[in-house]
Amino acid sequence: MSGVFTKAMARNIFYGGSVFFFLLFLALTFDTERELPNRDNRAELTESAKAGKHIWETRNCIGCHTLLGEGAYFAPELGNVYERRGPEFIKAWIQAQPTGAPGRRQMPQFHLTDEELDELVAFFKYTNGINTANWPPNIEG
Amino acid sequence: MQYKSQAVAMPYFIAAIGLFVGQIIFGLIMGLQYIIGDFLFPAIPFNIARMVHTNLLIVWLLFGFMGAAYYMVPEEAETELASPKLALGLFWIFLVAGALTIVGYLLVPYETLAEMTGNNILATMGREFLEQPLITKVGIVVVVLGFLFNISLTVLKGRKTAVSMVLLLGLWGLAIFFLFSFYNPDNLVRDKFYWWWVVHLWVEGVWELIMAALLAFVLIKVTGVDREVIEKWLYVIITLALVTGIIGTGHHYFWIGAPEYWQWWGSIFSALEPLPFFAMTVFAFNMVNRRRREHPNKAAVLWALGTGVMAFLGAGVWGFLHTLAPVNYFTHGSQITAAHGHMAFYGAYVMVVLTIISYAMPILRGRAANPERAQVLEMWAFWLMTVGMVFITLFLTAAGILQVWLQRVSDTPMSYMATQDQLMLFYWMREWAGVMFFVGLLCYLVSFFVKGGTATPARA
Amino acid sequence: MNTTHSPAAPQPAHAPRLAGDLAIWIFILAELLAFGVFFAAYAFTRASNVALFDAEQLALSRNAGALNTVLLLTAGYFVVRAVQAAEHAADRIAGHWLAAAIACGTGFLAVKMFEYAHAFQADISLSSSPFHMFYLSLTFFHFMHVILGLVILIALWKNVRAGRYRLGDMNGLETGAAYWHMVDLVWLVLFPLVYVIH
Amino acid sequence: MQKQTTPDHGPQTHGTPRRATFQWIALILATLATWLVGQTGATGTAIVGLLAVISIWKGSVIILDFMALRHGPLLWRALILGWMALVWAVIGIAYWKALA
Repeated sequence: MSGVFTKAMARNIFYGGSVFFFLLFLALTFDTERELPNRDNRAELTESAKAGKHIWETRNCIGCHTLLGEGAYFAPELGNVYERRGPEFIKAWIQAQPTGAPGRRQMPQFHLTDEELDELVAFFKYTNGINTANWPPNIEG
Repeated sequence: MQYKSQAVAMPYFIAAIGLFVGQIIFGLIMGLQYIIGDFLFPAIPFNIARMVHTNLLIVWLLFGFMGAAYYMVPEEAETELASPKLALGLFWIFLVAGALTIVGYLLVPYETLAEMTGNNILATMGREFLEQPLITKVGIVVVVLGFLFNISLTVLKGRKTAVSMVLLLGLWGLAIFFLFSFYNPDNLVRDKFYWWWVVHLWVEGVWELIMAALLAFVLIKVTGVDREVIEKWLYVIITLALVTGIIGTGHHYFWIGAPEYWQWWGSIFSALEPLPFFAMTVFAFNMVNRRRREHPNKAAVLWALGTGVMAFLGAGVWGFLHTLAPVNYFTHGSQITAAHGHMAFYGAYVMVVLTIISYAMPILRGRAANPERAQVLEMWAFWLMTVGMVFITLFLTAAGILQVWLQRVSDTPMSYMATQDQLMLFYWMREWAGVMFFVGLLCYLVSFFVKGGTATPARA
Repeated sequence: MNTTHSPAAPQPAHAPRLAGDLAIWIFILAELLAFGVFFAAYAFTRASNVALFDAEQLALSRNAGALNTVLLLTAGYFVVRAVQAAEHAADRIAGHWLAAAIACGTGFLAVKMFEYAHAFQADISLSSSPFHMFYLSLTFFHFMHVILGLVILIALWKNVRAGRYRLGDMNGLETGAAYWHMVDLVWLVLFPLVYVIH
Repeated sequence: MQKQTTPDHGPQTHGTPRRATFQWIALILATLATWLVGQTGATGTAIVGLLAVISIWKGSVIILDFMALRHGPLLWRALILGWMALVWAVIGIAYWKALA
């Protein structure tokens, strides 16, 4: 095939193309930030829910569960657990762990106070209200 | 070895392999926990095992990248490393910090670890892959900056090749995007949105630059093909990688609360993400076919070709399988994701690091290539690990398809745990494939100690 | 894969020759693929929202779209004239043609900005409807390509004035020109598809 | 690296100014035709077919002459022309699906 192929041109295209697509990505990010208030349920992001997120993080819940589909795949999705199980069940469940049933997957006991349990539930209530484009496909997550 | 200071790469490679072994052991533990739920509970709960598994992976790949850079850059720049002492010092800091972090995960309850390490000052922990305590994160930044300083200075004072420029760019990008791990907004959607700036822009962005640079370097060395040819294809491939990969981030924004146009942007650009991997495979085979010398290190050539193929399969094909939004709607966060993650990480990053180790280690030990018998064993290790990983991926994919079917597609969806009970056969098969992988890894370790009479003397 | 020629082996006079660097052609192909998939996505999404797409398309300004087509085609023509002039070593004239092309490209951006200003006043955004999503995504993606194309044309203009290109050493100019024509080509599909066909 | 130079080629690669000017005028006229169709609001399979043909013809002028692929390697000419044909084929299928 007849033609020219130079390293200098390939390099220029690499730099130009990368900058171009990164700028495009930034533009879309800018629009996303503008649009998020309509979707991210920030109204329910209360102090209590924020504290709940902190509890979620410091117990490394993501190491077993998914949240909006991201995390580990060892235990159920919790983004919609508020709707699936309701606040009282969630609290009772966490307090009852581990089940100790032989051969079954075990969740550790985290010794959360009543207040902390309420905060965690507030966090789940908040995540449950995020507009996830109708994901998961059904209540089972 | 052309430059004395390249020797600092050796401890990095050894540490990488050591941590790799640890990663696989924890992988096997988790595989068993999937089946026998209370295995090792409460001593090592699943979430701790997983954290150790993934964090060890990240850390050993970083060791591998750094070792690769310390080995490659002096040779590319045709000058000694700016400061071998700094490189060695940072090695020990990184190793001790990494080991302490892992020990902390295993011995201290996570919430206590968080309190002890300043997570209440700046909360960054408890997010997938970014579980490291604040001080570890700061440590990573310090080590990487010191490393970049050292490497950049070396490049600046010497010859500037495309390979070293691309490598440097990838490593700087790695450092810059890691800074987003310190940003943890309360708003979960924004948290997740920018979390991907670390995770996706690493593995489907700047790490691909590192990977391509490593591969290009080894190909130049083992094939003897004109550097000019390899370097211009290097640029073309990484252009494709970033053109598709940057906007491809959108495939993570489908269901986390981000605007819905990401379903289109993400699907379209990530559908093109197999292109760079395909180009890389074609490129690797083409260069080897056009080789101008028979390099005595057959094992390194095998690893290089394997990287191309497995990266294409794992990142390209398995990524494409579930990247389109209508498919991902059902597969998001299922075992299919796990299948893709395993083969992509192995094919792209594990294998490229093993490629450079395979090429460089014999030279660091004073010979152009290992004795025949050692190479044969290393190739056995290649096949056992690679085939093992293919099976892990296939079984996880099967588990994922069944899971999606029972739990998401069905008119009468089963609960998560009830579904899991149906997948046990596949989880058993996955565990056995994992054992196969581990046997391959043991062969790999042994191959370093096999002696034989026919070692090829070093050329330089 | 290597396409380097030995100067000692001259090509026959009419051997096929790719005008522009192979690297840009690979890039062009990748870009065309991205646009192509985007067009297909538009067309099929429209197929399941025909009424909405037709109604909202009607609100677009076909005059602005057609004017922009003329501006892009004219810019493309000027770029061709610039390349032809450079082939004959008429650097000053080539520079003028390129300047004219840059002016047309800038005109395109101006028209597009008017269109966007109008759209934003009407509260049209990427999230306001599937049609608006595609309309803004496709045109904005293309808009950014025009900007990049203009940056390239400006670089070419400076080089041409410096007498950088000669017959037999036209790679830079032909490469930039090929990219500009790609931007043009994409618009030739985009305009009828998004503005006219209903 | 040896200096890479484009092999010698005649000025015919990029055609003559005269030819380019005629093509440009034709392209503008074709654009006016598309615009007119838009103004009348006419629609239907025949109209969409006409618009597709106009677009493909305009594209082929850009591809063959402006991009100089007429004198380029067959592979690249086929790839880019093929892209144009494929895109319109897909649009056609989608339009037909919308009618159904």
